[in-house]
Amino acid sequence: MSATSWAWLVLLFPLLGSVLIGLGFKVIPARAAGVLGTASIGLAFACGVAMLVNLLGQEPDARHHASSLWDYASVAGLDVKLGIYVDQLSTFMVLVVTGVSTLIHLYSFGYMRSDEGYHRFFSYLNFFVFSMLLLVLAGNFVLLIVGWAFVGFASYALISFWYRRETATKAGMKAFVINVVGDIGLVLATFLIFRELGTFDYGAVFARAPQVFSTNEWTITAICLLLLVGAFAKSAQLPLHTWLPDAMEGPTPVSSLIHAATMVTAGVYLIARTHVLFVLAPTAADIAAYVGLATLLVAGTIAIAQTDLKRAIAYSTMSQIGYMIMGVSIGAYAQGLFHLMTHAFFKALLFMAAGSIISAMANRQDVDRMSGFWRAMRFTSILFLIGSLALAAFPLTSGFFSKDSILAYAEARGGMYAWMAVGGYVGAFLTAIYTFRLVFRVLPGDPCPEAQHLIESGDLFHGPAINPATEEEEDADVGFPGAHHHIAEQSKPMAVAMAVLGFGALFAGLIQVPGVSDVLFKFLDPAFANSPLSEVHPSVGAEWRGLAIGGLISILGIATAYVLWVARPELPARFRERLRPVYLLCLNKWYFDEAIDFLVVRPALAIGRFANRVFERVVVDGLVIGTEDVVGGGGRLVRIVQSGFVRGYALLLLVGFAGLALYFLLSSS
Amino acid sequence: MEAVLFFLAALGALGGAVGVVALRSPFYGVLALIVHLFSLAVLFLLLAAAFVAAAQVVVYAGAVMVLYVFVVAYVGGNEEPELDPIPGQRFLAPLMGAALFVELSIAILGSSLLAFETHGADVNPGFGDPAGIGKLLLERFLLPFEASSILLLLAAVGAIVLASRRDEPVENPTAPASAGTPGESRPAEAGAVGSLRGPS
Amino acid sequence: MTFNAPHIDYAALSPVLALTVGLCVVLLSAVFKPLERSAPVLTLLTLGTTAGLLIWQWNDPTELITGALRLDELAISISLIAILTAAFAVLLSIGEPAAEEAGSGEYHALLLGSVLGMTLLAQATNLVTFFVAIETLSIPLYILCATNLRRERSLESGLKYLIVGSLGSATLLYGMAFLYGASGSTDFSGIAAGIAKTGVLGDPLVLVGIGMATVGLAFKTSIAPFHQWTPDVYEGAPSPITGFMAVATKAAAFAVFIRFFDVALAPQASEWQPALAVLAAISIVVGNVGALGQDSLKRLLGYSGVAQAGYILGGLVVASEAGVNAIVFYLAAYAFMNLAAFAVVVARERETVYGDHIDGVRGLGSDRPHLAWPLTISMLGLAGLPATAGFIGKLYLIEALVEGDYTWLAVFIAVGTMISLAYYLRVVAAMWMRPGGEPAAAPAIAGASPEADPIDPWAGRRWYLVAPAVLAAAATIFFGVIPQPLVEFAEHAGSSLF
Amino acid sequence: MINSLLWTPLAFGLLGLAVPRRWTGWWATLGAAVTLGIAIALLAGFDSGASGPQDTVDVNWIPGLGVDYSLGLDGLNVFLVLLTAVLWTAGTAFAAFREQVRPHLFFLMMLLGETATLGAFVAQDLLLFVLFFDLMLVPFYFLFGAWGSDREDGGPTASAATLKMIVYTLIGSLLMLVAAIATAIIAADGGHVTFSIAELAKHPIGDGSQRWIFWFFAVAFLVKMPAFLLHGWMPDAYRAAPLPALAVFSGVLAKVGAYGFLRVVLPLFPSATVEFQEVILVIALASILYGSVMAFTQTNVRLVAGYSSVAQLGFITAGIFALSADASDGAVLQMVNHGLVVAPLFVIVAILAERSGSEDLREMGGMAMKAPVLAALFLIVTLATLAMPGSANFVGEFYILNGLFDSKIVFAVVAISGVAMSAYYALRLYQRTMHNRRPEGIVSREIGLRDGVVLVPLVLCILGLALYPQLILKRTDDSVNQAVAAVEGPRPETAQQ
Amino acid sequence: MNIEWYVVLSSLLFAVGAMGILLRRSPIVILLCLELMLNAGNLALVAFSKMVGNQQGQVFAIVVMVVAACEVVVGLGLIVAIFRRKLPLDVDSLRELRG
Repeated sequence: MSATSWAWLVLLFPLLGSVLIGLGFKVIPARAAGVLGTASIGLAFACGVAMLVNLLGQEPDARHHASSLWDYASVAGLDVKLGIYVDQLSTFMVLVVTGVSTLIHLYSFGYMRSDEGYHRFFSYLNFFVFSMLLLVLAGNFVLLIVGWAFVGFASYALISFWYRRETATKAGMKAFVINVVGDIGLVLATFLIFRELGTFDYGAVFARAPQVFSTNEWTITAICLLLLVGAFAKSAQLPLHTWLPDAMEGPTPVSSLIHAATMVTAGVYLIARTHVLFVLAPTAADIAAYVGLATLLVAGTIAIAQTDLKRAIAYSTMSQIGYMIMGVSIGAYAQGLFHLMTHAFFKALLFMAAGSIISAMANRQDVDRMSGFWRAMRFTSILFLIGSLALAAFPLTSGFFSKDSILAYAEARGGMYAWMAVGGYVGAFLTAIYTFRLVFRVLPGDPCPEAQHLIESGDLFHGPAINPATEEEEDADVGFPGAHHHIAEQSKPMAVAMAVLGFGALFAGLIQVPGVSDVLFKFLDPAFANSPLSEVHPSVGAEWRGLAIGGLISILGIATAYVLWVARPELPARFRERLRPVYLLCLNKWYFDEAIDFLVVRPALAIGRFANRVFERVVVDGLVIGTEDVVGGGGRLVRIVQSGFVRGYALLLLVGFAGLALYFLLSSS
Repeated sequence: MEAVLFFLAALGALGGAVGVVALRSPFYGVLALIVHLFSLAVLFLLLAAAFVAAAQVVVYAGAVMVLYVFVVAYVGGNEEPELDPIPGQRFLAPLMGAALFVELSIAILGSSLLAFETHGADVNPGFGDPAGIGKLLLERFLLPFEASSILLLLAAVGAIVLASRRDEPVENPTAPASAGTPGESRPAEAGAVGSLRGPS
Repeated sequence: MTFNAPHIDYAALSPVLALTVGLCVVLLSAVFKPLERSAPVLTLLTLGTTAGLLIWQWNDPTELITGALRLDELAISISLIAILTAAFAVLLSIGEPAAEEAGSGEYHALLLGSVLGMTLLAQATNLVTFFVAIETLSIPLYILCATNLRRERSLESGLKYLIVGSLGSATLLYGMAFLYGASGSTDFSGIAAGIAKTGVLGDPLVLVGIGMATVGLAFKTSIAPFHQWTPDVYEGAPSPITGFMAVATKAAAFAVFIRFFDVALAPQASEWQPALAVLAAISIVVGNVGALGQDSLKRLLGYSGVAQAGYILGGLVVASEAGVNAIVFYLAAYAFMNLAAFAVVVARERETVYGDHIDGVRGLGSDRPHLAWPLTISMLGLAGLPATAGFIGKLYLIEALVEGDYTWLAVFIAVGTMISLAYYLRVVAAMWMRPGGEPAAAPAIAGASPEADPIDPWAGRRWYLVAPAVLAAAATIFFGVIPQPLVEFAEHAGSSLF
Repeated sequence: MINSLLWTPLAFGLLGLAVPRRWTGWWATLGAAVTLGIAIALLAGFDSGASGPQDTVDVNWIPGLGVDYSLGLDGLNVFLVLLTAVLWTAGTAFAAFREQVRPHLFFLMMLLGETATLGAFVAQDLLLFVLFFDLMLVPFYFLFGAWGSDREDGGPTASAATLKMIVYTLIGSLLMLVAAIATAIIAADGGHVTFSIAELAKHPIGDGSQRWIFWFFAVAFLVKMPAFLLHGWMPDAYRAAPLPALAVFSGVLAKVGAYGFLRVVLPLFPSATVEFQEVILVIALASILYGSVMAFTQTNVRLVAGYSSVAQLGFITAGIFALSADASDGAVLQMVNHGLVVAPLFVIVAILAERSGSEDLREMGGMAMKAPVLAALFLIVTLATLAMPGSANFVGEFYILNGLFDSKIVFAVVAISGVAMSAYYALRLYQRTMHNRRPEGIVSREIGLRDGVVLVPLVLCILGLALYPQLILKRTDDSVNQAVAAVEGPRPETAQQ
Repeated sequence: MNIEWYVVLSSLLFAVGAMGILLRRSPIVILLCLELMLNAGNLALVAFSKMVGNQQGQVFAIVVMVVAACEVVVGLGLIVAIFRRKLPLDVDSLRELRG
């Protein structure tokens, strides 16, 4: 079987799972639905592996194939087929997506067990995986847009999964609309591409682009910038990131799968996929890089100030993706994707652990209320620690290698890119600090009441159902947390999933150690061979120097965190006093929400209200009423003249006659 | 000679006409009309229309006017009140009359028809005598002639229908003794209907 | 002295003779009381015979009695319309209080007299005939309007009609005098020849004469601003008579309008066309806006009649064969649509206390569908909605107008039609979209005034009221879907003039 | 064949008068279903390769006036005919499931409406088109007026609102009548007058006449849609209308306007079309933006749908007046899509109103709780409404905007912002009704079988088209090319006459 | 005398009659004024018939007289009927029909 047919299977299974679970929600028992959902993704992963094997069996340069099922919409010069494109890049993405998804499905199998929307959840989740796979396998821009929008919808559906929560539905709406903005960018880019190249097909586009466009001409730059709009919206880069923190309204597995491991990295994939175009538009590429850099720094500062566990992690996600975006747009394609993979592992893990803790906290997410879980939940705490280490790029963890490979490349490319590397290291320092702030808050210390309750009674604390965002009572039938929550300690599937990911988070970096192993890059590089930037290679020495700096910084950061939150807990408060403006800035997420609300939402609604209250009444109805008045007035006049006085009639008759006679006299010769 | 006659007759006709319009009592109006008709007859004679003149005198001044007189006598020559209820009518009416006259005479005097300036075609003495007219009526205009007879018949029937004693309001079964004047009946009806009218 | 009687083609004259004879017979029936009840039957017989004879005469045009009449398809078709209308009026008059008032015999005799006037008018080709005919048409109508002697309004309408009508005919006469003076002839053809002469053409005398003739005819066809008698007389007159007047008078008057202007005054067409166009526009506007606030159905139909006359006049403005076809077609369609409406009005007038008030048809849709449908169809037809003869008629008119380069007038028709929807559909809405039911206050009103006619609770089911309504409505739909027969009918009329 | 398609509904409607009250609805549904069958048969026999109309009927109707009774199917109308048949079947069934007062009249009018609408689509004679175009209003006047609901808030009554609608829409169509006749006569130029669209298209009339005639037609069509500034009749009429009728009305009748542009205006008045392209595009954009803005501030469910249609029709118009084949392809596709979307939307509105006893968004919410199936169906419809990529609606808009992008890039960029807004108002509609807390007195009941059999097929149609929009595009393309041939690209020489 | 004079006179009479209709309110007098107008027409007819030298105008005039007589008869009948109906003989008071 060829790679493409495997790819079709990869697409088929999740879709099948989603549809089956969706349709059979009445007949299929809950457990079976979970099994079905997880199995379908597992199969997809298997097919992905088969695909990889198949590819490895071929020449490195021949490892790309296109295949299409039927004409989707092909008339009048447009040609849109239902086609896929398989190469190293898509294979790699497929593997990451399906792999992580499988584990997270497994985790959800336990975590969501007592939720009333169990079927719905798995149906959505499978649908998401399908969409994500469609996104990465799509063979032309139109299909890419389809997958792009599907994941957007899936994320919407899952964010507002607990749809009785106003906050959840609002967050969902926000995510969706911002994503649509991204879609529009993508669509416009596609239009422009078609206008210039006359095709939507990847192969054709990437083949023709270099001949058609000269470097940095406005069209190609415009195309790339529009693509970036899409990428930023999906990957929560400034200024289109505001939806991501709110997206944490969704169930934790969702946060871990969609808003950490896979979907949000779509932007990275997009830039990598269209690198040919970006190479032609260096300006756009640099802009992307700067935005990535800015995002990673800003997100870092915000993360330090957040007290909501999941949101804090969400901001860390933003900043990590900042690294990847920066990477792929300066040419460190393989490195960026490498980081994408490791990040998928440790961030998913981190969220899982966080979810487990939040369950123990009866759905409260405020880190200031947490402490002492090291004693209460050992397993969870260990994996939380592992995740944090990897995130903080602690030496020899996966994050350590991947992140620094990007920075090393930047350094190697030199010039301003070197300064980007510096920025990256600053970001790394921040990362270490906020990550371990969380760790030091949650794990050590005397158990908080919930943790205490867990230690003593061995089962979970049950508070009233409250909305973590607003701290207010939920109405009972919101579904979650249902009968009771689930933590890794008490649920095999969760534990297994976390363990596997923990392993990945620790050791996945080893497949790509400078001078030692070069598995990943060797596989990926041919896909980027057509980019001049892929020639740039930091020397092994340089890389190790970078690694050393990186390790140092991360340890330094962890130490700082230790000082601030364990050794001298009063310091943060004092800083808060001292640097109040800065603190507020970070606490309020640099006021992005407010800005957007002020610049976009309010005006739109104001216009709407104006149209509704004024324009519709005055102008539109005015047209009607005005006419009515004129005609009605005429009618009244006629009725007044119709006075009932026969002599009046006679008068009018003679007046008419006089008029007529006058006319005829005038027209007479 | 002819001119004198014309002016006298014209004065008479005009005077009669003005009298009809101006005199307050219908009875005098009728008398004024008779004057008018007679003077017209004279004019007809001047225009060599003997038969028409004769008919004028006989039919009009004779039969029709008598009819008028009878009716006036029957209904009584009630004088109409001074005040005109229609705003502006009093001023507009003379204006209209003047306008009509001006326009018509412009048309006439402005006309370039040569025959106007003449006494008209000089005609043989037989012109307009009963024989000629009768011949025309029985040959050329047979149909209008017959038709007008039917018209007369219809008018007579109509007069009978309208003026016959067949129904006095008091004999009207549906109307009780309180056969109110119509003036009060309409508001009642209108009011009733109005009250029944749905909101529309 | 010798006088040789003119040659008379009795075959061609037969319709007129039939009418005359019938008239006399009916009149005699009035004298012998026992026979009086048969007056309607006799009238219908007469009308039937006349119609038959007219159809028999459907052939090449023939001059009659030294150019007094011309029996051609135009005349025949118009006369047929008039006769049809009269027949309907006879049916609607069964049980009509006015007929009892006047005496059935006289009533029907007058009706026939008016029809006679119309047939003559339709054939008239001579000023004298023209004038006599138009009076023969009008005078019986003055009387008939007033025949419901118990109703003040009936009398009022009669008097108003008489006064304004006579004023109109006086003006007409004066205009005729001018034209006679200018052309030296009373025959239409003679006039045409006379005024076509150089020196006469465009002479103020001629033109003002035309102006006065226009006034007289515009009055009869109720063209604004000579329309003011229309609403009052329509409302005041007995409903069957109103129905008869609304259609037949218009038809006959338009027939002579066409003949007089397209034959006698053709040489001056370029002068009178714009004038007539303006008049048409005015009456379209006046009629339509005037009808807006009316609660009396008859009054509403009166104003709508003014507007419709405006539309029809458009066909005359273009002075073309197509225009005449359009007029004849529209008149036929208009006859059906109006008669359906009036039949329903008569029925409701007799069975409710509302008279012809629009409340009288409230909820008709559920109470009396067999009346509601005809009225609905007629309203939609008058509004010119598709699948009714009215639509085709408007189509015909507009096509004629556009061909004659009077597109702006066509636009006026369109705009007028839009306005007209507001009142036509108001009636429809009253029937289908309002709850029906008799008013509680009904007994209080009945007989309270000496004018109220007795109420006949079964009027809504009388065959002689329902049948005409249904037939007319059916015809309206039929000729809206299969117009070709009517179109050919109209085309014959047109071809006979040009 | 095409005759039976056209007259079957009316025939059933008239025969239905004889059917006992209880069965009228079903009889009518049967009629609509039979029509649907015929439509499908026609589509099956449709040869996408052949140029010009197929299974035509051509009879001299009024030779005296040059009016022919000529019908025919081509790529432009075949799917609109199918859409009509589908929606009417659904609408009639939906009505049949519910108790109707005076059912005989109701269903007669429904079916008369179908015949009229089908007539407007299949007419190949300009005047016949106008005739059916006007005739469509009559049944809906009765449906809206007599079965409509008067407003409690003192707004205009049903009959008043309906009157407004009729007068408003007839303004257009009567002027159109004049314009149509003028077209034929000017084209005939003294010769034999014909209204055959194909004939008229062969030799377009002079530019001067084209200008005003174009506007007479344009106004008629824009009012029907309705387009911005001419939509004054829409809010009241939509509030008043009975939902089954409204579903078909908004689903199909609005399209007739857009269809008219393609069928009549572009081929017959090419130079005027080119001349006024920007003006119409501006109106279209205004409709898109204004409709969207209104839609996301409305609280009445019907009006959200109503204004969203204004926006959608704006897209379609823009597509047609991009004057390029691909955009027009998209427009035709989008006509079908929008019909398929908006009709179920109104069905759902009816269902929701039954559950919440109100049509005000502010009084709804949380209805998904016990009604997952309903929620799912609604969700699909919503996504299609907001032209979710992957839905046929997206393909339609994609084609439209792509074509517009090629010809008038600025308009395209502005227009596309409507997409974002549509996302907002569509989702808002869904969330405010199905999600969030449930106010007191709102029952969350699963969709019943009777509504299911109406709704599910429609949703299946949406899904099917989403998978294979090519189905329509392929068959449409040729005819669209002919339609836009005169106006595409450089100003055609026919315009210089 | 020139024909003109007669015709002008007739037009004057016509105008006077018209004015009378506009001014007077007694139906009887209005009838009289109508007579005036018809007679004006007659005068014109006769004058023209003299002018063009054929008698058609005179015949016409005679027919007009008949017609006028008919109108008078009917008009007077109406007046009598109105009188019987005990309504005021004043055209201005007969205005139930209006608007």
